[in-house]
Amino acid sequence: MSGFSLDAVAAILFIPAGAAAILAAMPNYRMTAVVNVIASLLTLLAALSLFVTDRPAPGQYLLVDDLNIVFIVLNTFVGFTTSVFSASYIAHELETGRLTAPNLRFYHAMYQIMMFGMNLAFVSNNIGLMWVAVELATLTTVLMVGIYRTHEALEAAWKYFILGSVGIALALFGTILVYMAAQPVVGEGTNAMVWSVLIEKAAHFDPALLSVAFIFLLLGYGTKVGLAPLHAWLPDAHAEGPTPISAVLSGLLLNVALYAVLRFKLLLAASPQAIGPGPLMVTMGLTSLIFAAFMLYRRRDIKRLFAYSSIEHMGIIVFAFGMGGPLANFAGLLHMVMHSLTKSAIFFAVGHIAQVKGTQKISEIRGLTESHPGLGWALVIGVVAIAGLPPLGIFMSEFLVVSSTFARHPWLAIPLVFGLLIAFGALLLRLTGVAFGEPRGGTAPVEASYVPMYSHLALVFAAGIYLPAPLVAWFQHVAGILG
Amino acid sequence: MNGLTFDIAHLLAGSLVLISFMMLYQDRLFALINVFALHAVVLALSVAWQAYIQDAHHLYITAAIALVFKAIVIPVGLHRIIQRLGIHRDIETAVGIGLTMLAGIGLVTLSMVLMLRVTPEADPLAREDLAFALSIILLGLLVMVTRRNAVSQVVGFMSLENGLVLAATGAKGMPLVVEISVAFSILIAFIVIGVFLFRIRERFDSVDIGALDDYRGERR
Amino acid sequence: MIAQLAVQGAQMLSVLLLAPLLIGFVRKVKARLVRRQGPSLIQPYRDLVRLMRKEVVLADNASWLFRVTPYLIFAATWVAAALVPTFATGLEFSWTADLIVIVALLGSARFFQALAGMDVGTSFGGLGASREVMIASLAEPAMLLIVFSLALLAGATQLSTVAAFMGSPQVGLRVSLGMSLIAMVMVAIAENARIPVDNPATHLELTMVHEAMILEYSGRHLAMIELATFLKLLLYMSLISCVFLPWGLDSGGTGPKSLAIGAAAYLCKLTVLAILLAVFETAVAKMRVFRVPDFLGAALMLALLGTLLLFVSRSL
Amino acid sequence: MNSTVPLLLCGPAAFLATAIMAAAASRLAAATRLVYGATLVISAVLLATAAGHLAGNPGEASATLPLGLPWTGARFRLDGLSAFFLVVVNLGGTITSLYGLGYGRHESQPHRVLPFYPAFLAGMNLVVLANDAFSFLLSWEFMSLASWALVMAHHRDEANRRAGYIYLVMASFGTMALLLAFGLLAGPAGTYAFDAMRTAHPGPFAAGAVLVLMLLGAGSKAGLVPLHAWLPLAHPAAPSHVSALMSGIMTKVALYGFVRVVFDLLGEPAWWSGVAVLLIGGVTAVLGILHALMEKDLKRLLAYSTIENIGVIFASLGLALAFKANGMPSAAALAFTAALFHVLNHSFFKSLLFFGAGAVLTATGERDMEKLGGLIHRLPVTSFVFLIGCVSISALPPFNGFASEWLVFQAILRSPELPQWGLKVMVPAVGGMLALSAALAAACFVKAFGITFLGRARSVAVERAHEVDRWSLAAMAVLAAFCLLAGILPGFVIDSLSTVTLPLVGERMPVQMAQPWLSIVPIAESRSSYNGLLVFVFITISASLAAFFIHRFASHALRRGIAWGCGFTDAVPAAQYTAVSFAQPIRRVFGGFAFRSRETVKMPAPGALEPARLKVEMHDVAWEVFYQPITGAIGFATERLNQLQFLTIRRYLTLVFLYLIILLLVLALWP
Repeated sequence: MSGFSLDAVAAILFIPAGAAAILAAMPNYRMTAVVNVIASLLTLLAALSLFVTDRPAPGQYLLVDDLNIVFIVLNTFVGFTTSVFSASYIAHELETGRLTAPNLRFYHAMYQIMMFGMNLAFVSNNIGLMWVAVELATLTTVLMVGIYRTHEALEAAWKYFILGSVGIALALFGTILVYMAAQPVVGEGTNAMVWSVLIEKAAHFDPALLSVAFIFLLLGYGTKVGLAPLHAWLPDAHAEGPTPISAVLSGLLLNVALYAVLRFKLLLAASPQAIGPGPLMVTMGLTSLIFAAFMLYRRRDIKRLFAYSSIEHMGIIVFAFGMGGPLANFAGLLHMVMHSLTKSAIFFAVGHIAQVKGTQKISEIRGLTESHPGLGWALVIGVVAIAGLPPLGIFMSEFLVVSSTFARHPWLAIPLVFGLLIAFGALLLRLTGVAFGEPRGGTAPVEASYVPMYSHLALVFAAGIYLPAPLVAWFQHVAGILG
Repeated sequence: MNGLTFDIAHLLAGSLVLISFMMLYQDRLFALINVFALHAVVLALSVAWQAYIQDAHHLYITAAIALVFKAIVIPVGLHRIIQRLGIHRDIETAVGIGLTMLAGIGLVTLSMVLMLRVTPEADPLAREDLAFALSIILLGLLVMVTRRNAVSQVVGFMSLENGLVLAATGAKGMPLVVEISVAFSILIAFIVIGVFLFRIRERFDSVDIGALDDYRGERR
Repeated sequence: MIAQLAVQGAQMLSVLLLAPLLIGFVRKVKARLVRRQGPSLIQPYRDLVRLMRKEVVLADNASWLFRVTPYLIFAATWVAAALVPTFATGLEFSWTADLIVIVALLGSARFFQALAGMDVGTSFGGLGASREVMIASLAEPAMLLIVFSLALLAGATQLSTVAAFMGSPQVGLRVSLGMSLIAMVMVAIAENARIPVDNPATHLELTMVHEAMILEYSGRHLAMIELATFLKLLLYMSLISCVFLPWGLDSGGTGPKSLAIGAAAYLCKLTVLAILLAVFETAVAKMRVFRVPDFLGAALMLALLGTLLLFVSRSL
Repeated sequence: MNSTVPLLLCGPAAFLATAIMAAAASRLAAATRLVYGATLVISAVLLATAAGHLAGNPGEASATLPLGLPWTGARFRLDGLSAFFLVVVNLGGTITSLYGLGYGRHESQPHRVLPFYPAFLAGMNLVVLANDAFSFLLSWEFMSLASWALVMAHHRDEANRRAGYIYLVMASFGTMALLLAFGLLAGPAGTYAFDAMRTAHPGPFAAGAVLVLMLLGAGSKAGLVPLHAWLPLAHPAAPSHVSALMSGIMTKVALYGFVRVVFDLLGEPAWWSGVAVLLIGGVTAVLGILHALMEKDLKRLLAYSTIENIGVIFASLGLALAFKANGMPSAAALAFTAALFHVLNHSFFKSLLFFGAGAVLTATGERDMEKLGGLIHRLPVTSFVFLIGCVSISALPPFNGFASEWLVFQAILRSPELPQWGLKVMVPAVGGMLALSAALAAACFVKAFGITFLGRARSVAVERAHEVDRWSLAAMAVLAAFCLLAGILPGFVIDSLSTVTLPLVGERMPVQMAQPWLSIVPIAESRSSYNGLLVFVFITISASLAAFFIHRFASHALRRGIAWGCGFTDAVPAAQYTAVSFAQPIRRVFGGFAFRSRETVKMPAPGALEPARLKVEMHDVAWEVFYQPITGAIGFATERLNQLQFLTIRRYLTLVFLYLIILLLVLALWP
């Protein structure tokens, strides 16, 4: 009955959990960093093994299907690379004394708990369990955002926490409503919360209840996705937390929430009389895109800048999924993966840059390609990628989204293109300032960990010109599932 | 089911909504907290009643949690904090009381309209409960939105959680995991909020978020 | 074939020899109009020969371009003049270039003249050059528009064909043709630096355009340029005559008799035009340099109007 | 024959390999020679292959790689059009690399040029070869990206950074327009292969939309007014040989995109499409050259004149469209051939002129004409070839510029046969515009050559100048030779273009090489004919005859003396006419409407000692009308929205709350 046979899924869950326990107990912070990396690596391997091992039958609590494997593998991979990056980043933080050894114990333990929460959210087959997992992940990140204990950090964490917990409440109410809708059909008890059961019977649910439920879920999880106007926590949380956390927030946590939204979108799509989720998502997506695009112009803090660009891209992704159809869904999935990789790579670079320059103020960073070519060009490539220029992966997804949208609903494509151009202008403007010109700020050489960022960028580049056939088949299959 | 049980449940839920309105009306911290305690008590009663009529015994636990934590521990704790921070002064409500009340009435009607669209086949108790729960949640949000003071916002948040509990208990046979998680989230919420209040106390002299506003990230 | 070549050669030589005479004639008439005796008709030839004999005084920093230019100008103008039917159409080489090419050849002559004007680096040269190109920038499009309206009418830019068409009865009287004629006359005046656009006789630097450009030239170089200028006037006169007064033109290969007629007719046309020019020049005064654009703009408008009116008055 | 495309694809691959190698080894001393040598060889091979295909005319060849868009694959195809533009691109590439061998040595930061130069070439080649929307756009944007990197090569200069910024923003604007166009052509099913688009003909409305989008997309890259704003900034900012590539070649690639879609994929055009293209072309030509006339920066002047030539080409493309739409294939073939011929010619003389500007830059370190002058004594060879370039671009016989413009005029003269009155009347008017722009071009390049190379030196930098290296001179000499050859043997070019015109407009121009004396006859000898060769011969003969007679019979005496200064001797070089003063008469004529220019003279009172001052103010109308409002609007919007960054948590909560209420209301009102 319970899906807890000792298999890959269990490994994905238990490795982080166990690691968290160990890390919480370990005094030596150098060791903790190493353990952190190792644990993340093991999780990644376990996740990869999901492809080969036969999947457990969907239980009441756990489920592995084509949809979430994509998310899990992406999640664990970025989790791993981020842990590598964070090892070098944290070392520097210790030297500068911004963090202390106890902080680090806490930090690493939290890191693993967060990974646990996110993996759990992905594999859970029970909407209640999924909710719990998402909230667990959120709360851990809240604590980590506040870790520097500066005014700004505390304010950011506080904001994040208040808005987050409102989101929690709304999402929970939505979940309850879904249960209420399912209960008459499926019958009382846990079954009425089991995803795989719900999706089968969704057609017979009460449409009115489902509609209300979806609105609450969209707002609740949408808060985590960072869709405007629910985004307020996101920029500050990115800007004030430690950079690895910013990377994880943008690269992973947003995806977790997005995944939840997608699941419920499927549920709603299965019930014809309920309101169509598409228009809602398209509206929210466009709003976020255009809003974030304009907000990019006045940013002075480099991390906040890229946080807003995350909002922008989440907008695009939600828009794509809202459009639906094989092309748009394919594009949405691709865009999500590419964005996770690129954005985390950018944050890796930005983290080191902020460390060498000793500031996050854009106006105080100049001529990076000359003073720190490694970091500077990484940033250039990253921004070029995130701006959707070829030959990098995001170009392909934007190509598909825009062209397919214009062919179907021209009046939707115009604001989309408009937002993309506005955002492009802003990003390029900042990039020109930061990467070129007379070098300014600290020019000390940095012992950066180039491997994570450049491996991400290499992947993005490869995806831009060549997608291996099995991956494409997989994505197309998943796109088919998403309808 | 006989009408009486239904009426009692209905009565309790309705009184919860009423108490939410009282919260809206309060503009003093202590009074607000007391009203909230009352809110929690009534919630506990209604949960218990639900446990009785559904004879789902695990719901008694929820009722107990509600009674102990929300009706006693938290109010007391909040009293402490308020004294420690020395903010007995009035809550400067952002919006006028009258307007708030009007908005509240509007919210209640909205939630009624929404829930009454639900097909009557779903058992009426659940339906009414949901209607009330939704209005309580919205009112809780309204409290959070219309208060400037962090403590009162926390109170509003918790009344919102009460609405959730009401909804959850109204749902027949909803697995325990959810109530636990509700209680859990409230617990975590409270702890973390407490931690934050403490920290913020360290840094600033008041919990008034207005004080925080001076530290907005981009303003320099 | 040989006969054709002979005619062609005769044409080339004749324009070369006639050009100074034409100038002399115009001067003579002008002098007479103001009751002066005036120089003799062959004075221009004497001037040329005298210039040939004189030594060349070259500015210190004059470059090779400065010394090559006179020959280029002369050659371009001469070739252009040789391509315009004077007394006979359908000459051997008439198909090597059409009206557009002729205009362009004159353009290249002007191009190099302006460059030469700037070569020495005195302010006069630059002044002349800049004014010259300003005038040209209006005169050339006007000329091309005239070519358009003729070509649209005759369905060809080939001068022989145009002349034949204009000679044929099917032309009739047309508004647009009149406009083209007026425009072409105005362009011709501007191109040849005649009053009122420019005064060939002046040497007051601030008012001159053409003379300012060649201010630095002397001796044989100046002779070449002068000859080219004479040729240009002849060219425009024969152009006007062969397009708008296409009577008596020999249509090629029809024996010496018709050739003789053509030649006679040609001489008459030249005389008439020369007298008209002289009268006009004595009648009007030179205008300020910055009035010239208005003058040429009028020509441009007329030409454009003529082109557009073609479609309206096609039925006429 | 299918082996051609893979062979051609090896070229870009080799370019990219070179780029990677350059990125790795760019700090080495020998890197410059290696990279440019490699690109020289590669593009020469590509050139030979493409030329062979164009001459041999073996039809089409195509290949598909398992890259790019998964279910479409990266498709490549070689037909007449691609072959012709491959010739243009790689001819430019070859000669530019030759020039780079010398010029590159003066590069201060080779590691910012060498890696991107081959990438740029690769991008341009791929665009021309691509046969599906995705690979096309990918290569297109890659080309822009590489050229952007080259513009940013000297990034310490604020102006260059600004140029690069505007350039890339405009480029991606264009790409978005193209993207939308392809979206329309591909349809909801997403058939991105060109072959599929060719068969599926869009409705009239969609076709019109595609045309407009192509004008925006390709036009912004080619520099159509008013989308040209980036061009005069970006082209001069790059190192000169790259400027030559951008101005001479990349704009042509943009034209290729336009032709490929509008003439090939879009099917039968509507007659009004010709109107739009014609009009824009004419306006672009006139405004472009007027801007060029007002410039005193040599490279900017050249960039603006590029805009003019693009205008000419677009005008004749519009003519071809109009003819094609009205079922006049022979006339369409004439106009189309004229356009392509001008494409080739412009790539010749514009590269030549930019090389010359680069030579001047290396010799003197100056781009500002007001500081140059008298270079004809210092750089004899450069000045000579530059003169040839100027003559060619001014459309003077017997050089190539004239040949193509002559063809354009011939095409215009076919307009009476058009049925639509609008076109009947408009075509000659546009012809007038083109004539005007040609005359202004002559004026402009009299100024360019006269101020830069003639007269007396205006700065010490000029007195220290020396002739540039042999590589550069060789490159320029080759181009000058091409200018002359294409001018005196136009028939050869026209005939080799038949491969291109036949499939696209369904007709070709009559065979020219068969004509007696190698003259060209577009329609019939009785109508019009031109023989560049004979004109050239005549001019040479008569010039040398004259020279011979003079030296045989006239005096040889020659004396050097000081120039006549009207009695005022040894005037300082500053007394010469400057670029600005040279343009002043024309500014007074056209400046009023083109630049809203105003001149104010401050004349001191009689007897006062201070100098009189002339103040000229000019406006870039396009910039003020189209760009400033946009930037202003964005600024306003950001200012307003930026407030949302500074709200209190309560306000944010209010936002969430209101959003929730709105959604619930929507739901409540949901039917």
